[in-house]
Amino acid sequence: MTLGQIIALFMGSVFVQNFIFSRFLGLCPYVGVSKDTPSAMGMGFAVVFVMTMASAVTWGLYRYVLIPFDLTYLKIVAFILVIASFVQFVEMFLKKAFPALHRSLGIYLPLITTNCAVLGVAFLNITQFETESYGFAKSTLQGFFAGIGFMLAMLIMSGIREKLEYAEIPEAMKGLAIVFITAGLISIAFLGFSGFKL
Amino acid sequence: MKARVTFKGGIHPPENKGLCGELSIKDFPPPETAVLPLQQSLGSASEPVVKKGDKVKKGTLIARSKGYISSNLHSSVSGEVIDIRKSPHPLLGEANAIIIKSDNRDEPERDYSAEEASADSLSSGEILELIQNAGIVGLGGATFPAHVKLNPPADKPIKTFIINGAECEPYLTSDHSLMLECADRILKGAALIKKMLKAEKCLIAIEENKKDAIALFRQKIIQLKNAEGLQVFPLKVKYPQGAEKQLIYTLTGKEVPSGGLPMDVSVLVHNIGTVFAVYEAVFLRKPLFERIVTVSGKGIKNPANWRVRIGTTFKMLVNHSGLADKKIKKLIMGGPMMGLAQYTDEVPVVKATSGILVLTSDEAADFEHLACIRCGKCVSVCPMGLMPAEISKMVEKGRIDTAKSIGLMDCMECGSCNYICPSGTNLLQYIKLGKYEYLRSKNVKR
Amino acid sequence: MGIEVIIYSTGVLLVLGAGFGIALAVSSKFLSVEEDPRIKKISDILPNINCGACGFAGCSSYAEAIVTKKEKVNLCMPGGEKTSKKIAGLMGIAPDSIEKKVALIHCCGGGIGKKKYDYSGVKDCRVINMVAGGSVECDYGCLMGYACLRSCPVHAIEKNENLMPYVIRDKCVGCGRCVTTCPRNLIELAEYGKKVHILCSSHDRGAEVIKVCKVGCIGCGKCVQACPFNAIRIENNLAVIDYSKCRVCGKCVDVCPVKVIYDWRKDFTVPGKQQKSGKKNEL
Amino acid sequence: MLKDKHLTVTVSPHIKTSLTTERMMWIVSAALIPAAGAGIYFFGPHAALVIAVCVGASIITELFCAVLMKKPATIKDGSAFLTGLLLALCLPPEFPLWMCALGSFFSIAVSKFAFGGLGHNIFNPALAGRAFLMGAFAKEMTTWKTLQDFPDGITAATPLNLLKEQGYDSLMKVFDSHSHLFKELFIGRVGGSIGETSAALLIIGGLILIFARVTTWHIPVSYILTVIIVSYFTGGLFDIPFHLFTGGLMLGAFFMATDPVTSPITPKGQIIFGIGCGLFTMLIRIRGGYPEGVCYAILLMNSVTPLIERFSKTRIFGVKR
Amino acid sequence: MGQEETNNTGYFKELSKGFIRENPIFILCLGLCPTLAVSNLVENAFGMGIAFFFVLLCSNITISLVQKLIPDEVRIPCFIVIIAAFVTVASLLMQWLIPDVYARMSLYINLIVVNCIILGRAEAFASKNNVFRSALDAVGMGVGFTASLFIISAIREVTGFGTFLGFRLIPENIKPITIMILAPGAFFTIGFLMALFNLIRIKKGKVSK
Repeated sequence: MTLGQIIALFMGSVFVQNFIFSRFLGLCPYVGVSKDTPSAMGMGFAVVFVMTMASAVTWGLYRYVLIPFDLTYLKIVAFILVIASFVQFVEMFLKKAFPALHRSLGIYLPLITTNCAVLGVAFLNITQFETESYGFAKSTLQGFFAGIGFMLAMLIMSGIREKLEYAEIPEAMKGLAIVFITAGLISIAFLGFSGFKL
Repeated sequence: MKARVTFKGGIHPPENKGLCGELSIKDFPPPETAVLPLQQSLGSASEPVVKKGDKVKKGTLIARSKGYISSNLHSSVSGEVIDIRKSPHPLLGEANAIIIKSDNRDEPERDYSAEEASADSLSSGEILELIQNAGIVGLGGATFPAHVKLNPPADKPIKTFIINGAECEPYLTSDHSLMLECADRILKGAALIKKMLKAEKCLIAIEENKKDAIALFRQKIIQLKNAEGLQVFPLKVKYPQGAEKQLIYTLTGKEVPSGGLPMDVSVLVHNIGTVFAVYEAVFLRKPLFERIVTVSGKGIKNPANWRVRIGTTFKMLVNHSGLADKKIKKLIMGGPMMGLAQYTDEVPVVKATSGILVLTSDEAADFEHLACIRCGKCVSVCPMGLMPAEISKMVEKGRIDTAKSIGLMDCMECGSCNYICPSGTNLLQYIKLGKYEYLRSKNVKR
Repeated sequence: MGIEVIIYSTGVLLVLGAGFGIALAVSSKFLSVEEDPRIKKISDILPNINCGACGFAGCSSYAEAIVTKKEKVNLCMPGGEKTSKKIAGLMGIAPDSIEKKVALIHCCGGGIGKKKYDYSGVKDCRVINMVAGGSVECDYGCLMGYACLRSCPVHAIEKNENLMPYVIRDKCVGCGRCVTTCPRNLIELAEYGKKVHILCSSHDRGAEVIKVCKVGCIGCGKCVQACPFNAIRIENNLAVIDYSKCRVCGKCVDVCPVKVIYDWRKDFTVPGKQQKSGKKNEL
Repeated sequence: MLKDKHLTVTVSPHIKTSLTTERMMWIVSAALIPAAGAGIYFFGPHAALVIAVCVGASIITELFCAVLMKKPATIKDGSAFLTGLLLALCLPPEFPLWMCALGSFFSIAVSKFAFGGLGHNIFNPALAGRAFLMGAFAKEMTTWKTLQDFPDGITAATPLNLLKEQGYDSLMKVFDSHSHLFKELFIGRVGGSIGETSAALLIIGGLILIFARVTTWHIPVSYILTVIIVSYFTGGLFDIPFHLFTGGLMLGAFFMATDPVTSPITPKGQIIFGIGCGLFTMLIRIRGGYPEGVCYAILLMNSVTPLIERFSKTRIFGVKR
Repeated sequence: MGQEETNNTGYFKELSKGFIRENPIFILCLGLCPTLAVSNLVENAFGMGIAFFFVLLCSNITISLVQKLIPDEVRIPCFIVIIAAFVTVASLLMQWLIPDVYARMSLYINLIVVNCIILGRAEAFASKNNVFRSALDAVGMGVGFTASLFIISAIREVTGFGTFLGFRLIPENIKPITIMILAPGAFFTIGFLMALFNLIRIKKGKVSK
């Protein structure tokens, strides 16, 4: 892969087709864990890691198991299994190595299992690269960049939400309503990236 | 480390120093009844040594210091102690005070006009004792007992002694007039303190808007025989130029560490009035019972600088100066930036009173409080490099610990942020509230 | 679709499942962390309003302290007896009983007492108290800056028609935040059952009190005489009820000449209500 | 006698500056008047209508929201007026009026009052309104008006549009020479939004803001410098004045990015903010799907303002780094 | 969650709670990803709703049937496998029945497998209750979800395209607000609908006080 392609992939996954603001993937943890910046950062790193690894693992699974045996219709079951086990592993690792982080992420770590962003990137890899070559590097990078985009969105939102704690938001708007309005406004700003010539 | 042009931040409020006109000091007649609050300095209140019915003279010790940080108190009139009771206090609202009825003879305890010849040969200890006996406190407004400040621990030697003649508060001209009138004596006091501290340098810092005082001091220093290390330092006109930490930074380039004292960077700062009081205490053996007070503001008909006895009520001064025919809003002790608003004119002049201002409603306008628009002006004017808007917001929401972590306790309450805020937010009030809550929570935890 | 598809798919899934299962089992051996499941259960029981009345940073840290440090189970004021019983049951120990406590504001005159000066600035009594010793003539009176009202996590303090703050007794959870907030220390936690209270904190002499406030204790001592249980004493010009002796008979209420003794059973939900003050004087 | 007077007691300080929020808002509005006037002069009466409708709709929405939220109506602080004016200035001169009103409504109600009103909004209301209209009515937002007294054969496109869609040659065909192009750009006799065209007047307005101490130099200077540097490295010397004077850059740098509410509070943060705006503007202009990137760049930086603030705290006096 | 108390409540309550009281989208705030992604057209929303309904119902029933057999430690992976199987079935069915709708949103159909609502109901309800109650719960939740999806998509389609299920509602000469069918429109719609729900709740709370 050339550097240009990598940059194009980066821009595409992080800005143009941001998982949160244009694909609506992984919204549950997004609204759940973005209350303060440190845990948003932790969750972001976890997602980046899981997404990258999930992309790599599912690539292998799809390319060398499901396609040869003509079992592509089993992809949902197979992928979710792989990812679930993988997240379980990450969770155990965090609990052991960074207990403080694990505590602050709390109930949201298991949510990575059911984070549609992780499964979504695996499916996207298949569909996006179906026509071209379904390469290992490309899909892994896509997973990695998509994770970065997710983390960026989390960080932006956490910063804003920390600030909103001091704002006089109308009673009815409090809670998730204002989070969604904010997300809408950020996604308007991200519209600026649409139509990028890469 | 070198001297700087100025410190970061600061504001330029309208000076209004010209209100006072010529800068001569007039003597204010001794009051009929002197109200002398026992609490005149930081720390604990002094203990009365007279009782009801005792006869006292001008300069008689009437209350002795109690504890390490405390100061003596002397009668400012001759007459009879008629009561020791709670009465209005300009700083505390209400506090115990010794009330002395004057017999109109104004008899001094001893003759305070002749200079003691032996003053030059006194030892440091003797000088300190004289200062302590005279009940001298920091006259800039902080009222820290001078003998404590002039006696730094042995491991913190003082290299630079700074005399603060900045008088950056608008309206006030009491230090200015004192400098013009008593330059010789101030220099004598300065030389004495410098010798006592074994300081290498003694810098007299004066704001550039007092050109006559700068010229006068320069001229006097040239005339002086042993003027080694004595130097006049003109300062940029800016508030709060007279704040201790900012002054030290401007003059020496050193930053007093957060939570530290000037002696941590081998510097000692004293107000010009304090230096003069030290001169009087050591050379004239005169205790501190009078001081220069600016009576000004647009609500005053004839603003002037008065030499006033401690214990004179504000009412007498204000009535004597006459009230202008305007809508009067506030009575303030001190300058308009850091002074304290008074609820009654029955309060007496205390050692901390550098000025009495009567402000009209167009000078002291409060305006409608709007939401903070995060313009960042408070950040750029804060001389301590804080973010006042953020701190006050956090205090408002009860996050005292977060506020502490971004510098709540470093604030020196100069009020620059409050002055500059276009939204009319009372930033300083929230910061004060935060400090109060923080100290309180610390006490609770203990 | 033939039989081989089913065999393939089952086989693939089995292999995958078994592979990951083994990997997980192995790693869980290496990465296992012991954690007491009771901590989570206890923090589920606790009310999770994080008021801090228990003395811990929040409900979850209190839960942790109960399990790891064998902390007492009756420290949660908002949860009350029900919670402490539940936790005790979970921990397998006998619950200590706790008496429900509610906040009580020992002043009913702030709205009626005289003003010392016009205050302008942040409307918070903690700030007002710093300015020339407070804005009301009475040194022991409520400044009506409503810091207590804002500090209450359950919104149990409201303003009455004299603009005095008062506690809604049934809403109050007894966390004690207002107690530490009040700059003049006018609030204390009193047992819910003791329903007669003296609502004044002034230690000034009677004559001075009358000068500044219509509803201030003048220390006349009538209540002391009226009390059949010797539960009231005059302490530094202020009548004080000894709650351990008080039987809530209510005899002191009627004799008080300045009406600072209140009986909550007589529908005095709003202290100062019967004082018809002409104008509302908010700060 | 002082006793008879009503003394007010407050915590110090007792004096305040005369530069209030209200006055700041009106100074900004006044500084925009020349540019708005130029827009009306160049584009005709419909531009004046657009401005009037935007301002009017903004004020009405503000009133409506204030009543709905039971807050005191804050019309006289000028923020609603300013938002309306700014929004109008970045709309095309022939823009349908009902869409103007809708955009104003969005600006005030959604991007300002939903967050609690003045001082609490995260995004610049005027820009959020513009971006909303851009997303909603892309066609109308890019229909530009032909200037009456313009050299013949002019299309109705802005110079940036021309460059993006038809390339450098056609741009040069319209304006014979660089110097002619720059002159027209500077004076403002080119197609574009109402208030964006006249770079000269906008610079004058911006300087007024800085000298009146309504805003500081940090954001405009760092923004413009970044644009200069990036355009030099991507296009050479010719590109510098072109990128500076086309589109909404001057309006954005002096009036939009400096919006105090949505930009960082610390000087260091403001410089980072300006640099970010410059980078995103150039990125979108050169590579993006839209010819103009100022609006989106500022909105993007608005969204990361809290993060910038988090990492650009001031140094406390006496505390060593 | 207080599920131990549900045994005493009536069946109708079980069914109706998903409509408003525990509306999965507006109150529980679950399963937002597909809600936002496919709600630009009412047609898509219906497709999604039906697929979702099918999977939820089947998996709830299956899980409540086999709950006794599954050891506690591995229940989540088991649930996921069960759900994944039904999602596969649904996706294959849709591919066969309505291929054009499926083509537009195949990704989100596949992602039903990780939808928080389904897993949440499996975990919180179906694994603790009997088959009938679980089915009722699934029907309630499914209807609630589909109805919410329908409301959102109706708002977005009418404002964004000017049509409803393909029929033109708003005359051609009034330009539709295109942004409503883009990503920001989805966020705004759900944000304001949540605010509306909050408002109703606040109003109700005030009345009862």
